[in-house]
Amino acid sequence: MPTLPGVHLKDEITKISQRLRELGGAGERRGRSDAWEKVKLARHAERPYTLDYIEQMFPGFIELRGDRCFADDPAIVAGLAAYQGRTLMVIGHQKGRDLSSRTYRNFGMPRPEGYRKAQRLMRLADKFGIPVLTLIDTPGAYPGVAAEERGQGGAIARSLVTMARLGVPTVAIIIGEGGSGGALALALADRVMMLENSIYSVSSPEACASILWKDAAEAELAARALMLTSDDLDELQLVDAVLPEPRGGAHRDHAAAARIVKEALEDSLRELELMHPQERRRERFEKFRRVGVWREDGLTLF
Amino acid sequence: MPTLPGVHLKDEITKISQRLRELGGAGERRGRSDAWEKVKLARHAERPYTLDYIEQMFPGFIELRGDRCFADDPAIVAGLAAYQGRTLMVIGHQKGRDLSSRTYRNFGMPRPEGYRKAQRLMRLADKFGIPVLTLIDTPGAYPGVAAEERGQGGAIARSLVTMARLGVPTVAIIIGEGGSGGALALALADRVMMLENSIYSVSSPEACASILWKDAAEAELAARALMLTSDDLDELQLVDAVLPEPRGGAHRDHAAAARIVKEALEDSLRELELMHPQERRRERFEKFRRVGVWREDGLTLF
Amino acid sequence: MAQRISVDISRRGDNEPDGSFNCPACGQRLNPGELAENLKVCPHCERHLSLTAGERIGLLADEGSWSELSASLRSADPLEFFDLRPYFERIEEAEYDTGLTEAMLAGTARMHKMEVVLVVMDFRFMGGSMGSVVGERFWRAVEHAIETRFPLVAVCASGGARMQEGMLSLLQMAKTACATELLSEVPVPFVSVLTHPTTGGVMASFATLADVIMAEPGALLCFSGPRVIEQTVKEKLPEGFGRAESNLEHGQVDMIVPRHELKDRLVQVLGMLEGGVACALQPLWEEEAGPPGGGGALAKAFGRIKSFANPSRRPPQG
Amino acid sequence: MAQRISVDISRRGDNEPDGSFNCPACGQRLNPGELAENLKVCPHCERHLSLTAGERIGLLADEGSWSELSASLRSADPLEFFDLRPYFERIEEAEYDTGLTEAMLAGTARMHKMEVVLVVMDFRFMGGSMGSVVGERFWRAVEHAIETRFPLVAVCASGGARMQEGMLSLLQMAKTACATELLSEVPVPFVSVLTHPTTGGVMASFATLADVIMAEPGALLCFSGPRVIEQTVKEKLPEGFGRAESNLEHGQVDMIVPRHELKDRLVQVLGMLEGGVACALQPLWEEEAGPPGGGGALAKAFGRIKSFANPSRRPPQG
Ligand SMILES: [Zn+2]
Ligand SMILES: [Zn+2]
Repeated sequence: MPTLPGVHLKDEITKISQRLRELGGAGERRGRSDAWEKVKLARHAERPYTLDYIEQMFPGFIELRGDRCFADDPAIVAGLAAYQGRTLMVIGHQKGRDLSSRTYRNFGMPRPEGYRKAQRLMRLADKFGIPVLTLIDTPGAYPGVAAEERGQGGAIARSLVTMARLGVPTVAIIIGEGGSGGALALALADRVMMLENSIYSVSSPEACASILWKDAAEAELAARALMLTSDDLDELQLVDAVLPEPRGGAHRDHAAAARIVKEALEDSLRELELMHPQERRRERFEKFRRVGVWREDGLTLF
Repeated sequence: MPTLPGVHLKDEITKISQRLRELGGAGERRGRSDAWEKVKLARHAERPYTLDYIEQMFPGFIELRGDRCFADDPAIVAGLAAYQGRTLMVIGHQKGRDLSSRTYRNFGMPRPEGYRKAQRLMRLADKFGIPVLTLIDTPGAYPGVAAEERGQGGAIARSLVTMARLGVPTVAIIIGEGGSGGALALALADRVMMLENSIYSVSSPEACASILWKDAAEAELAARALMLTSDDLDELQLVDAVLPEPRGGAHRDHAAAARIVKEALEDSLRELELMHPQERRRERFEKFRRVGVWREDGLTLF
Repeated sequence: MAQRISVDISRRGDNEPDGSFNCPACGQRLNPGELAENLKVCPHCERHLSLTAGERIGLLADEGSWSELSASLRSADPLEFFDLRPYFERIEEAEYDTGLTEAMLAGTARMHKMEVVLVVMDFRFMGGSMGSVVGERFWRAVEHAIETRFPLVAVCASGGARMQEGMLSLLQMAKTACATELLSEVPVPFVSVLTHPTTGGVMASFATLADVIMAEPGALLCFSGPRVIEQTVKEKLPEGFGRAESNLEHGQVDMIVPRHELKDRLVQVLGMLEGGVACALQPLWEEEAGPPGGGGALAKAFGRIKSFANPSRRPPQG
Repeated sequence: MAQRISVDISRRGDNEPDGSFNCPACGQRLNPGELAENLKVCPHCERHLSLTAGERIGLLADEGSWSELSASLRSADPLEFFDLRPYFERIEEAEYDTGLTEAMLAGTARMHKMEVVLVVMDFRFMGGSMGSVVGERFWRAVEHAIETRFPLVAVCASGGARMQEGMLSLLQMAKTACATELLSEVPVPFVSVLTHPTTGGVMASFATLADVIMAEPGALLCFSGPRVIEQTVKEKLPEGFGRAESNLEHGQVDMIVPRHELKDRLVQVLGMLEGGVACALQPLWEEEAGPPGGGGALAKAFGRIKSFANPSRRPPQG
């Protein structure tokens, strides 16, 4: 059974808020006090990116490109990987490391064609029974005029249903910045995991601060409030696992980080591959169906 | 049973060439001598276009637009029509009549987004069991740089497989100019019919002449050689039926032309709706599988 | 056709004692009574002013046919979110100001006698933001549509995900997308109506996953809003950026429907998607004796129409 | 890796007695022997000169593994087509010049021991145009691939539909598209290789319907060719219009593969699509004891690999 995100059980009602209050004030909670540190680590310029993991884990990687409609989007890298006697479809956001690669990769911010490439290749993977691994690391979808005109919203939405439909096992790992809808578009998976120092957020702390505090400088405050660290999301039961990083952070040892990701992937596939496609699909729907915390008839359900 | 285009029967071998030779020289054949007249009629500026048929046949037509990717292509009109107690998805090329509408409609020459809109709406029709009617009238796909860059070839190819896959009944009627791949993209249907004065051609006579005769002025000659009239295609058994036009041609009486198209549509649907989706699909594949004339082991098969 | 709405004037402050105020688009003086008569479309410039959820239901639902679903759901505060004010305070204020329980209402209604499941968003409720309750109400609305086979209409107006619920909000995109996929499998027709403004997470989930997408004239429809684009990538916005008209040209919506035609158009489209002519406006099937053939799509369509035209239609058994 | 091809010099006229000629791209003098050594890639400028069907088979198929299918098919002349010369005369000339029976050869072959169905087009045969025989050979190749479960590789080079067969040619687009759809249903992996030039009907049918699309560097790949665009719509063509590199940037092909890497890359991709690591170059599965889990995709993958790695693989029964 997969971990249940935001479990919704009428007969086992626990008040998260109460428990949290017992654990201390908002600022003191486990995971919250160091939120800004985590944001900085998640964005660390030497943190391993998707292509670094690919290099470490999948020597025979063959990149597949293009959405067949408009362009190839270098902000998303995708392709076939030979791995432990099986094939994987690996799809991930790719930030650049130096100035020119950052520009080329658009800082890891996909345009609609990036999501459409991902959808095309997920359908290809599904056709041949190839499990899908997504590596998530983006500030968010690119907020540009032309990207909007080409249907950024619809492209993300269709990524979500494409992932919902897949019969093959899907594993999503947030390796750095899990920024908003641009990240979620690749994360509707059977298993969603976060590296210890990654973040996963409804909005960047800066954007949140400028909207709610009317001051982008309050980003630190926003980072704590948003509950975006791996501990926070583990506590909210919105991820299936948090993967510990090498001492000091993934940027200190790319090879070790890759080994951790690899193990998590293998464990997940070992479980998922024993299930029937319909069973995986059903559990996937159940899992995302249960996401949410609300009150009903005076009770808080989550 | 549908008419078999280019029937391929080993045990009933007929030599088309021989039969044709008996009927007289190439120039004298039925259907060939007036090929150029037909080309002119098919392109007649007052010939009813897709929107004219829609106006006559489907008063409650609701246009649906857009490919959800890049643009809405006005060279292809598509939408839902309420018709005799059922719903139809009507999709057709639309030429313009005056200068501004011709420009707006790009003279009926679709760009990739036109084909993608058609594909989207055919899938929508398939989802709800709605039969598809296509009305074909285009000089061809638009030969422009940007259209090529957005994947004109792939867009047409995917229209073909989309139509091949459909479970719902599909009827294609060539109402004017059936120009090359741009026309075929909407014509992979259970029933393919031509209006008497329409043409359906692998290439425009002008383009053919400039390639083969190195002289576009030889278009008349090319028109005869290409066998592009409804009689020619009937003879080659590449269409299921030829629909007679009102006296003088469809442009003389739009209402009468619409009645003829309507009857043909009804007759086709009456047959097709009695079949199981898989049966329709199987016959559709069989039909297009058999297209071709070749020699094998010294025999001409067709 | 002569649908009316009773305008609920929650706008406070700058309007005159008689309730009149200036059109935000053309500046002309607008009188609430006349405006309600014109469905809150400015008679001078055709600007479609925002409707509240109640007004929208009044516009679309046959009189007395609205019945709310999931009404007892209320937001919780799982993150104990506190920016300048606590989340609960903001919710209470929104409830007080709007008389609503959340940014989305879900229910069943009849539209020209056609039974539908109708969800309606209200931008006044915390910017129409999508949190756990919106997602859960949408999911239950879909479940109800699947059980009853009533088509689903979603009228959207949203600023995006509700930040105060953090990732729980973002994941409502995944949740509502899964819901639309379930609808597709049946299939039950689903039409979305995008009204001013629909942005962010809603645009990137159920709003753009409908079978047919309608937009109100002039509505701003985008994922990243104009301000974000200007601030983040310093791009100059073209005239009409992100508006319904631009979306239509760029292939993102099927049609733009003026408000006074919306109900008729919805019924027509839903009826056609149901497999036959089904709208009360064009009951062509009554002129027909019955299906001429035997089985096939035609008969199926007729079957659908019958159950549909019958006001006593009930959920299919089993 | 050190694949060789035996160049067949059918080019007549402007070359020197020793067979040397100038590179059409950079103008450097090319010696046929050296050129063959370099797989007909200009050593000075990397221009990939066209390969004949025979050379292409020599490049891709393991030595002695090629076995032709549908070899007895020949064009008929159903339209009695006559432009400046009769169609039959053009065919006979093409047969004489190329030593081929049509613009496409179909067959089975092994590539690094992997059994494949291979179809190869030759631009010299009437511009690689697609008529009835090309369509029928493609269809039969697909049928063979479905029967044997061997993956399909299609190396394209075509000017489009063959005008001399009129609508019979155009409809080969529909026929080959249907064929790829049948492949998809099984599914059998299908990779197309687009070489210079691939245009017209082939680009608008099977060539762009492959699971993975590879292109040779510099190849012109488009539906409407540059001349048509210039003449018809008078548009100025951008630098590199329609070339493989432009297609890659515009998302139309998956990758550009230099000729000397083509065979390895094909085997890798086909092997991966078959559900597991399958290329002889990276036999990772030999390091594995066996499937760790029970059923599922992994075991399936292993099953596939086994049948695949086994040179005596036979068509599945039933
Ligand atoms: Zn106004
Ligand atoms: Zn050179």
